[in-house]
Amino acid sequence: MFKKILIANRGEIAVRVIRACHEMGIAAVAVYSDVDRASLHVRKADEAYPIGPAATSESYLNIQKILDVAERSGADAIHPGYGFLSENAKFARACADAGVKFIGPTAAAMDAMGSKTRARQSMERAGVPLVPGTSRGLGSFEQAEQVAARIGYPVMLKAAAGGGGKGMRLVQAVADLKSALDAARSEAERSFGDSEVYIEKAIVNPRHIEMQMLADEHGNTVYLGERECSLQRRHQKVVEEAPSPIVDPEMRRQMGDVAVRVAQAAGYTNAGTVEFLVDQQKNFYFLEMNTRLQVEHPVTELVTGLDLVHLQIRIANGERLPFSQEEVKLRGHAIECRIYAEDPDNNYFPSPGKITLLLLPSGPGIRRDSGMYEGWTVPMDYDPLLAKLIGYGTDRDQAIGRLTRALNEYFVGGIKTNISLFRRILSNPDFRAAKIDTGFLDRLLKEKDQSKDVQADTQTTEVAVIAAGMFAALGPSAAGAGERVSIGSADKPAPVSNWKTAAQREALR
Amino acid sequence: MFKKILIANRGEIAVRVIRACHEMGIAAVAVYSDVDRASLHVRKADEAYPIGPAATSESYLNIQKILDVAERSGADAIHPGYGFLSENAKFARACADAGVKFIGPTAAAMDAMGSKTRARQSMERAGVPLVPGTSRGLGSFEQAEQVAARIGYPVMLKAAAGGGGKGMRLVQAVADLKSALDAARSEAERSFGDSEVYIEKAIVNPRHIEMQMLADEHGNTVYLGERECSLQRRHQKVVEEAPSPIVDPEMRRQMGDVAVRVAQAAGYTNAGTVEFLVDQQKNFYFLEMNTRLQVEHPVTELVTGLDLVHLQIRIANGERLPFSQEEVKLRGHAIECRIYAEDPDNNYFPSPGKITLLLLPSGPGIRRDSGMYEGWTVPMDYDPLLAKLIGYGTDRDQAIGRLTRALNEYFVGGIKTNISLFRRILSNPDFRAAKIDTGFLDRLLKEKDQSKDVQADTQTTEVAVIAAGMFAALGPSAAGAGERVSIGSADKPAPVSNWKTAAQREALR
Amino acid sequence: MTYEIAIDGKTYRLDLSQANDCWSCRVDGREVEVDAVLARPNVLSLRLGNKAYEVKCERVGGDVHIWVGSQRFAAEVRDPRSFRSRTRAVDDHGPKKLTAPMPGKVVRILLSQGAEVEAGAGVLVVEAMKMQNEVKAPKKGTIQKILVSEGAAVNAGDVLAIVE
Amino acid sequence: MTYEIAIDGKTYRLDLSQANDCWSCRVDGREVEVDAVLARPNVLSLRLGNKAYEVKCERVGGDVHIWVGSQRFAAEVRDPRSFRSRTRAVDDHGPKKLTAPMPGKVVRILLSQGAEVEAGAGVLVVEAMKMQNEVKAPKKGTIQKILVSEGAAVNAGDVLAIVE
Repeated sequence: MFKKILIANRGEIAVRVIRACHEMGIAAVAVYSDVDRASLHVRKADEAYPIGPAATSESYLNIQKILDVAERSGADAIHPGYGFLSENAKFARACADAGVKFIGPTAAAMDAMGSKTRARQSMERAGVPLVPGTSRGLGSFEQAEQVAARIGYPVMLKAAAGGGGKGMRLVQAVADLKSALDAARSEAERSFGDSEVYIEKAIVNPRHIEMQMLADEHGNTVYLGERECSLQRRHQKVVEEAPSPIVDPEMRRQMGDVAVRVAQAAGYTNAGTVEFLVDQQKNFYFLEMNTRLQVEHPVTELVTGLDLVHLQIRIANGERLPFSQEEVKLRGHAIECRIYAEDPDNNYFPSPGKITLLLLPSGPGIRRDSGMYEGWTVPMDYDPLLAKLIGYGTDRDQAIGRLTRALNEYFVGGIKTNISLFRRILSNPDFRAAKIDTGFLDRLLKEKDQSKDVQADTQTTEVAVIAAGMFAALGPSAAGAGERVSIGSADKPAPVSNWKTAAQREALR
Repeated sequence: MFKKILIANRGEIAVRVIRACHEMGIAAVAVYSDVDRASLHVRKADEAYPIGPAATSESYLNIQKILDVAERSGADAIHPGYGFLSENAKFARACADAGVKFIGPTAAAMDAMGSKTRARQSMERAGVPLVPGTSRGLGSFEQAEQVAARIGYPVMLKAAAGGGGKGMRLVQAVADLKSALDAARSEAERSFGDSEVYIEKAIVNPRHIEMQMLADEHGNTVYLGERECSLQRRHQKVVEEAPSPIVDPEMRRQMGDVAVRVAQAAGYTNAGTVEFLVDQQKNFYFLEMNTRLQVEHPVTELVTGLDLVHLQIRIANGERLPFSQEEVKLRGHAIECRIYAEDPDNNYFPSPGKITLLLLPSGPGIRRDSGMYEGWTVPMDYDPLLAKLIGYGTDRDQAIGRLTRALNEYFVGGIKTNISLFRRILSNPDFRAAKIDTGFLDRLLKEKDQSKDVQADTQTTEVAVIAAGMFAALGPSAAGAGERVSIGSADKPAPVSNWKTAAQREALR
Repeated sequence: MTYEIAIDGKTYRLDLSQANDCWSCRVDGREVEVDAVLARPNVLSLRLGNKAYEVKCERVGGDVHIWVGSQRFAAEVRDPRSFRSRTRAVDDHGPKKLTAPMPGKVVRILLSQGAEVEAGAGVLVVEAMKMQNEVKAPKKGTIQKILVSEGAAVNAGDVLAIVE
Repeated sequence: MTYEIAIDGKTYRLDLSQANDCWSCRVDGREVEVDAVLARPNVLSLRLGNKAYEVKCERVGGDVHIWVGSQRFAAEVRDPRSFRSRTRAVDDHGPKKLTAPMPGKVVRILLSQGAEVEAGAGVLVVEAMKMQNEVKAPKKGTIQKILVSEGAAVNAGDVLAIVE
């Protein structure tokens, strides 16, 4: 087994991988940029190396600096987490050249999946169902016009090198095609340095469902069931769950078999995810393959009882998968909320800053994967993901109940977070009935937040009034805890009172 | 469904039950004694009622006060937790008389199981395997002598009304029998107001394995698999796990069938646990039935995927068990550590006091059920259980790895805890090989703690030295966080430095 | 102690007083039975009658937010005997300030000083956490002043420009 | 700043000094490259070379415990320029104090003032959390003084009796 693993990432996923290392008796090496010195992953690592300024190109995306740290620390493997260098074939190749094991697929498999058009071509050959469209970049506007006419509107234009919604355009009619094509091309060029754009039939109100894969280096490939990821905002997932409420065992087997074909066609090893679009008739179409651990991997871990990071490390270590497809058993239901530093009252724009108070949920069925702590200042330089809160239950209702309870316990003070959004989603009747698609969240956000119209009841407002006065009297430095600060007329006298201090300050005025 | 449940308990189990209520949309009513006003269960409840002074007889054990609160609050059910009134048939009866549902078995079932001798008699009739001995209280010393001679030494004397090791005596030879019998009787009289003592063959180095039961009010009884509870100190469980490493499916089925017979013979409803002693040949003998939720119920929840408190509430509400015996599937392995406020350097004596710093573990496979928070003063008046840390894994090794990792993350400052004991247990080769019995922990504690002999390595000591100086310079009020306090010569200058404050204070001297 | 506390557009008068180590509380003159324990700094466990509440206090800049459970209240606390916390005068006419909606970096300035601007038109772009946020003119007018330059780091609430 | 720090029976001299916002650190005169961030009050994230440590500080009564990861060190910190933290003189002869091993209640006093006592014999019983703890005589001698009465609440470290 590896003796030491370098984690080329930050935030909650770096902490997640460090934990896996420690659980397996492996030393964990952290890297950090200047603004991340106080980050949790540095605190939790066995070794930590500075790798430069906040800008990712000079730190977390800098291949040479990461490999230098690998050499200096004597790490024998690198876990890339997600994002950053995790899907960078050049990095995987550089690791191989440097003699350090990259915990992920081979560079060749990444290459095969990295370009959406090339992936489409090879999937077409492997007999994988694809959304009707071109598997090659569009040559001219005329070609785009012909293909769109053939497959029928609405169509979707997509950047071949794309991701995260960049370089994507939905086109409802031929009149809009030209300008959309130009816009998609220039956005693709700007975002990825590659203007290649292809065309697909747009699926109306699709679900986004993905299949988790594992493949060892001895030719064994299994699927671990699907995740429902239809709740998205700006093409970013917000809530994910496993299993999907609309997938039954037979559909799961069919999607799983296709996903295995996809992985095998790419010569895939380690953990990966095959994404599908599912239309309202439950037809599913291959979308793309993510050649890394997903943010939402915990929901799969909870319903399968497996640890994907442990398995990634074991596979990279050359071990065989310790179970067969038949031994994978799904049980219960899991839902993940991505807690972001975002301001719900300001269009969910990022809200970095100092966390002044942090109350943490725990208890039955609650998993918390977090990169934050009380007193930490969330830097403004990176993705605003603070933590993931995952609820598990015997069934979907219980998972929702537990998650709602835990969200009510969670308090992040000092910065804005999207915790209130999850309360809104989890209490929505359509969500509870599992009537969701990729447009669900945009529609929900366009509606007025009902909860804001509800006038707080008189007693709750009174509590707020009294507490506001008490906090003012206690002052910002109220450091005492667990002591009685005030007592109504009915009870016995309190032995100690923080109010004394307040009263003394008062007397001094 | 119930609208409002009163929780007649405190500490982690009160918080556990409040959470279940909230998950099910039920309001939770807390009760608290004078020293528990600042306790976590009061913070988390929807309503909270003071019930008197610290002494349990005047608060948590006072049936009339609890029922008064039930009436005043309009609670339609009472959850007793474990301990306190949970196995008190008189309380169950008083609840019934007051028209409030007691969430637990009927008073009659409690009575049947409350006396160990009466339970033995009814189990004998039901054909349940018992440790050889008497099923009635011993009349005379002569009778004791005869029975002991028949079943063979060593023998165990036990109080009929007993529990927690009180009124128990191990007798190795006839010469010790008289004094042991007198001592057991007077201890039983003192502890339980009942001097009845019976005799059993003492099983050498037994395992303590118990079977979790659920029975609804419609005659359906199921078992949810066993828990291995052999790790005990002073007859109190310290570490529990599920499943037991020595129980295979066939043995589980046999124990489960016996446990179902036990429960049915007692007309049992709701959650209960049948305890067995298991000898080295894996023969199992009925020990007693605990007519309540156990402290260690979370390990069963993790391996079955069920929520026992939800199910208790549903059963009390008159619902049918929502699954059959065949649908109960065990998966993975779970281990629980009971975190106590105890001083490992002072023979594990209680260590109440103020928690000045609390760092909490989380992440994959970790469940934390806790009644403590930073700033809380642990009262000296109750059981020292602070929290339970439960690790789940695909297999026992992974559960141990995750739990060890989480124990290393857990930090409780200001009071002493037994966290270091769990590190010692989990790293012990015999524990890792699952070679455990009820004498394991006493033997371990008699050994010298190897870890204390290991001289801290030079660098770690140097870190302690430097940190001690830094903390001294920062002073006890060091409130800044996330800021660089010192930089070695190699790195760039730090933008902000708390050391400035220290330097200023320094200059003022 | 007496406070004037404004919440949700309504102002309450709160009297907190002490006698024999017992505190009593009056809201708009009406006596309220209240029992409070400071569980941690900024966290009160409060009982009003027998209802239990976990109340959190968040001070962000000059704002005080009181969270009762998961419900947030923006509170303005005035101590009638002091001038410290008097409400700032609200001025709906004259020059308007454009403030940073979040901490971040000014990545683009779209209009220069003296330019005409429509209400809602973008004036500057602030970036944080890979997200760009256009700061828009609150009214039609002229850019009187740009107070930051491209590349500048700003905090939430910093004044970036003035339109009049 | 210079400190004398005693850990595990050994005393170290620690120099911490500042230059240009950079701090340097010398242990017994040897320069050590160290980088520290106060993550929270009483929690340091410390790098020594490239090794990373989470260090916690616990102050219980007069004692300072430093936890490096899960390893605990009892530290005594002396500031040579002040008299504040001088070690208390250790006196192995003469009267010995019996102190409470934990906060609790004195439930029984087993011996009265003036009684003879053997080393290890129980003198008082302190109870907390349903557990009773016998406080034993540290040496053979006479009970010079009992400082508490039955029923008294005591804190850990409180002197309960003196044997001489």
